[in-house]
Amino acid sequence: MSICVVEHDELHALVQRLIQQGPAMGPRERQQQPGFYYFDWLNSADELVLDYVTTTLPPKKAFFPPREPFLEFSRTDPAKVRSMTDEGPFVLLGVHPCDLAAIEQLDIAYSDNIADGRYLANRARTTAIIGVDCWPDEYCLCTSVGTEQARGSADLFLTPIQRGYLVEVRTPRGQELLGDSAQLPATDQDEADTAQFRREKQRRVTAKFATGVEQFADILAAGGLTEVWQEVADRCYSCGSCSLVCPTCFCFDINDDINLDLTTGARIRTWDSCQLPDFALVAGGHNFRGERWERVRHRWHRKFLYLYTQYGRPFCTGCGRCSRACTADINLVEVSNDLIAYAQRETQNV
Amino acid sequence: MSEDPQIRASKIVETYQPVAAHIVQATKLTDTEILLELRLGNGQSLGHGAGQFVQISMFGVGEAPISVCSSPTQTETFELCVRAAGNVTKALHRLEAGDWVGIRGPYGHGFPVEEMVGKDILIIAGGIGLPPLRPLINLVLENREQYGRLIIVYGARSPQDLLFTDELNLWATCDDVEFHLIVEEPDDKWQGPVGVVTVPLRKIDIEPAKTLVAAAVGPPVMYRFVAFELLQKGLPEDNIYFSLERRMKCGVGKCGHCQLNNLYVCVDGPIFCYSDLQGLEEAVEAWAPPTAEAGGKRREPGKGHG
Amino acid sequence: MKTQAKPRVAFFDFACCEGCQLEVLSLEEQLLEMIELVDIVTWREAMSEKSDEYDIAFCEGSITREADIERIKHIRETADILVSLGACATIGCHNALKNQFSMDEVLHIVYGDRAEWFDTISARPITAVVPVDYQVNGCPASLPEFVTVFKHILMGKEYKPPNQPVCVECKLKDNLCVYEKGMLCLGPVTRCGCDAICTSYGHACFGCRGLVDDPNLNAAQDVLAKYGLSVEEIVGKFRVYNNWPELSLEESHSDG
Amino acid sequence: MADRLNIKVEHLTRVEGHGNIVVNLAAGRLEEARFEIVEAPRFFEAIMRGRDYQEVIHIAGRVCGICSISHTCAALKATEAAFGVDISEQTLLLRRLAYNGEIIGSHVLHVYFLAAPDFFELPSVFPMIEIDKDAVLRAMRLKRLAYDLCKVVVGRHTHPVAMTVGGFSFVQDEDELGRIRARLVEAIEDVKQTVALFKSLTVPQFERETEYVSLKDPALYALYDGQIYSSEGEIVGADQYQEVIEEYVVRHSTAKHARWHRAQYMVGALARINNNFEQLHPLAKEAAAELGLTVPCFNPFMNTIAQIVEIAHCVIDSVDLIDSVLDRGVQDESSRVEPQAGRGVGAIEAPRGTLFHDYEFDDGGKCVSANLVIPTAQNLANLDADMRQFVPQIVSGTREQITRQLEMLVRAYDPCISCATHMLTVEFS
Ligand SMILES: Cc1cc2nc3c(=O)[nH]c(=O)nc-3n(C[C@H](O)[C@H](O)[C@H](O)COP(=O)(O)OP(=O)(O)OC[C@H]3O[C@@H](n4cnc5c(N)ncnc54)[C@H](O)[C@@H]3O)c2cc1C
Ligand code: SF4
Ligand code: SF4
Ligand code: SF4
Repeated sequence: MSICVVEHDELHALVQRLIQQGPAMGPRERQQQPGFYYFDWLNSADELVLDYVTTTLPPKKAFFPPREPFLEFSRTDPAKVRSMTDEGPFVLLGVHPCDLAAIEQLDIAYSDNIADGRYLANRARTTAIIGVDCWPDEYCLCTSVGTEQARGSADLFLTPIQRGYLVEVRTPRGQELLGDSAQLPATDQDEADTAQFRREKQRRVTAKFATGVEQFADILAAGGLTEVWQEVADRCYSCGSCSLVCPTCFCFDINDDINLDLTTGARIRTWDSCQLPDFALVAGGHNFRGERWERVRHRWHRKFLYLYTQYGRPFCTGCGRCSRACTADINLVEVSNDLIAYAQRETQNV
Repeated sequence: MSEDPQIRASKIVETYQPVAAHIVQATKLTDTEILLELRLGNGQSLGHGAGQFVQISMFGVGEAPISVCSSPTQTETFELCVRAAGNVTKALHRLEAGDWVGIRGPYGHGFPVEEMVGKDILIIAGGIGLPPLRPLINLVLENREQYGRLIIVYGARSPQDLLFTDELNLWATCDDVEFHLIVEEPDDKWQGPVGVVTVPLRKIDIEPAKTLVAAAVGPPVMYRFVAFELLQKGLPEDNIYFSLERRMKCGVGKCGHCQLNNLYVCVDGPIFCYSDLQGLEEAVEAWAPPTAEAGGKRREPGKGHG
Repeated sequence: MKTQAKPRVAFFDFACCEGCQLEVLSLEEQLLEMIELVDIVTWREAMSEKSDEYDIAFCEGSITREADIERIKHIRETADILVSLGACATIGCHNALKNQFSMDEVLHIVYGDRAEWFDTISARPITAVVPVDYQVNGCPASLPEFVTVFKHILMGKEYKPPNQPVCVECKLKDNLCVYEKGMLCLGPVTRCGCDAICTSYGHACFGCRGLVDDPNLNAAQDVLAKYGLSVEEIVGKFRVYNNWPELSLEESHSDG
Repeated sequence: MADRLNIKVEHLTRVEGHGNIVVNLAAGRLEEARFEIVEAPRFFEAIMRGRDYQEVIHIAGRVCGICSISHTCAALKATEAAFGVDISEQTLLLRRLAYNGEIIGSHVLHVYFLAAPDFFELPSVFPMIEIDKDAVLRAMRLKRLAYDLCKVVVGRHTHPVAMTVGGFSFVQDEDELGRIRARLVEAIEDVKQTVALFKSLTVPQFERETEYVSLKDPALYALYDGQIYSSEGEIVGADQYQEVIEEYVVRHSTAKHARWHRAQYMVGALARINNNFEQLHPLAKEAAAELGLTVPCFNPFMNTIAQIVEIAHCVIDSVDLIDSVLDRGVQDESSRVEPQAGRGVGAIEAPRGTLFHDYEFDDGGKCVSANLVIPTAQNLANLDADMRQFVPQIVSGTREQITRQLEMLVRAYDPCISCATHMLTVEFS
């Protein structure tokens, strides 16, 4: 890995070049609601915003679309059952450290055991990722899950400094991207600026877990927290927003959509959420997670216990989207700290 | 993912692309169950193990996980027994010989057949639980000398609901099969015992240490009654295997629907060893002994809402 | 399919704005494809022919007069498959709002001393009078759902209206939640299937597709109360559409 | 001439809502000729009582599925008048654009789908596919265009989404507006073809001198705004509607009837063209000339023709409106408003004629009283009068011929009965 400095105008030109070479997705400001951002395809470098507050949906939508027809079929002809072809390669720009960590985690989960070919094929189309460092807001909890410095899947990583951006070239592909952009050597001042940025970022994170993720997993594993789960469930709509916006959630549903000829159609995969009431309902009418509090518990368990145990890292990257999205103001950090406090009270009482 | 994207892409398999399979024969077993015999269109053998399942596609309707119910030694074709439960399964009931469907799989973790060698085998089937156990029964029957006793307990709602009646007759007349049949709602002609599977189960004498149990029993609540009986008999938890069902979409441990605590029914199951399920909160309904204690605690209602 | 005669389809309307039928008419090209599959034998709004023999009946509107009850029962008897089309037919919609007054009162409010010339009964959706086989929710009926239901009927499939809130579709479309703009929205408790059309156009959801099966009204009440709404106003908001079955928010409120 | 004739057409088809035609002739004398409205009333004014203004507007649009943009706009105008809110130039342009979309859609629906089958002696538009497929496809294209225009601007044709008090909750981007503009330009050819088709058809001859009522605006062909004008020569402010228009209940109708100078008057496309012919777009005037529509025109059957002229006007006007919006550049405007106590009247030319919404709010923005006056209701007395004069002229025909011609007359008015049964006056205490 090497570092260099790229000035603002030079980066702008680089982005413009990438957009001209092929599709590029990056954070944009919402036209109707300034101050809010979303990932979308870029028409020009002017649309890309690099100092943005976390987007509504994470960038995974680039290679794991919310609704993706993946197989076309004909009811009358087996030869016409075919995977739908993907479009070509694209690049992903302006990804925050938490989302870089999330992409890495999705890669792990989807490659594990029987790999998900569909996901991997789409992911392979993502030929480059440029990450960028950011300022937290009151929902961000990256320091609690150790993702504030994540670089995972990035080819280039940018940190804003006085002179422009300090660029970490993390892969050969990253070097290739830079091409003949003017790369200035990083001075001591540039490095000091960068270090300062990171310290300041760390300092500004206010939402924090009261324990480390390992102890938190132990607390969840020990159980006996039903009272807290029920208290949360009492306020929870079961609307699924929290998991639908989560960069590390990867549950989905598969359905067939037939055309009006009643013969041809497509099989479609759609994001799903374990918080929705019918998620575990089977044909006989039995619901394996029918109670709201069981679903709430499952969300925390999956993120901080099951997948944590399986992959050695929590499946939460601290982006805070779930808390932002919850219309019932159920806050990931607050609830987690309630659980921790409850467990600590219980152990003291024993 | 530092691998070259090109190399990466070339390794990718079409996880969700079914292959065509043709219906060789469709036989109505009961009002609600049909037996489909299928042959893969690519001429290959399915190559399944006892207890594994496939994802069957009725294009335009959807996919459903169905256990393969024919013996693993039957390789030309394979069989599925389908209960009409919803849209996909009802559509499967309309199939006739010559029609085609899509098949993915086989998937899942089947029965530990090597471990079973030399043991007494106790099979407990309730209703639609028989089809996933049938490959195992057939396997044991085909290699009868490798195993000890073969005890089969099969319970159905009524005599009309009995599946594979020809085979039942065969098992009943076989000297080396101990076969117990019971129904809940007898008709005029019924001469056998009346009740649920736990009734004959209670009366069976076994040698706990050398017996291996495989069970699949219809509605989820039945599991804990069966588990209770088996534990009463002193069976070690490691010797009990259950076939479980959950909602399932992908079949490959991705979609999240079939998750049971940290386990995925589709890849870690559907055949589970009882000891692996111990202590899992979400298995409590199936596994806790039927005492008021355990059952009552779980159903505690969330304050006025549920 | 080919050897069988095409199923015969009829459209009927009761008290409503007829917007649902109009939406169906606006399918145009798709409607032409549908006509390949079925024969439309009765559609008062679009054609003069009428037939009392049909297999599939799409019924729009609410039941508001004694005579309507007989009429819908007759349709139910005649049709193999009855579909309630839109909010009026499925959940009562605005029509049932008058039920909060006595019928004498509404007649007098409107027709004054000529009130006795007219008759009216408390309004109810078709689903409250006869069993229906399929439902299309929405005000107007959501067209994607109408087409889906149409295909389900022809393929002999059951259709269960999605038991998920509008928030799901809002999220899939990457909309900014209207709460982020400081506005109220009934999306979290309202059944989706509309492709989140209102929220996609920056508007709040008014709940036209009815409540999800097990809405957490307790949560809804807490959230709306945060915006300074009284219980009465909250009930009023829900009642813009959700009037059937009677909705009792007060009871379900455990002070939280 | 038939000596004794009773005609009753129950639940007239190819109109919006339920209505019956009743004609009784005894000993060669006309005893009765009337159009009964049997649509179930829906009591809108009663249910708006006590509701928040945003809910009132939402419900107001649901009065009628076919002209919900008109109802929504009328309700918005009334509410804005009550709150003293001014709308921006862009909002006005976009509302007028959505409005044109509704008029085009409604008129195309009526002209092609409801009225045209009469000219071909067909029961519906579906068999027309065999006779004149081009016409049917053209009709679908035009209607699709109208719906898409509404969709682009307000989200949906039936029950629009994006219009709020003071502005819009969503403003479409310039590319989309540009695309729909291009389609509007292409549609001019379809409009010309429509004119050519109807030029070849014979409109029944019948005349009765009529009072025409519509809005009037000194600067524009009045649709979205204007003062109330009668062809008898009087013009008054929209908020004075109750002083000039008298509504009354009749036994045979769940919709009220209305009068002004004469015992009855007519509203709608024909009334507008009679009153405001000069302000039509030149291309629309050309269409009128082609179709033989000259003012004054007292033949109610020509209402269908007047609608075609308005389609032409609205298509071209929409192109101009989009140009104005694009010239100014699309702005994101906040539409936050503070409710205040007051009363406001919103008058607008719905596809079927002048529509009034009248609300009073308290200082929290809750509705205290509501009154809606719907075009079709205003036309009912005039329609009855036309029928009474028309029946003796056609009575020599066969029963089928008489029935068909009466149905055509009623359809020419393009009655929207669902709407009409909601016009009610309420004073809440
Ligand atoms: C491992 C496994 C093996 C099975 N083996 C058999 C078998 O041998 N014979 C048999 O008749 N049935 C079997 N089932 C149950 C069968 O899969 C369901 O009855 C079927 O999926 C219902 O689908 P449907 O479309 O007919 O019903 P719908 O109610 O229309 O199904 C709706 C959706 O719910 C899901 N779903 C509903 N019920 C179940 C369920 N029990 N399990 C998983 N997903 C469900 C499906 O994803 C389906 O798309 C098995 C299930 C599993 C998980
Ligand atoms: S977003 Fe909030 S209300 Fe919705 S399911 Fe998640 S926790 Fe519950
Ligand atoms: S759980 Fe919440 S904070 Fe964690 S990654 Fe998911 S959305 Fe972000
Ligand atoms: S806008 Fe409404 S429907 Fe959409 S996410 Fe927010 S609360 Fe849910």
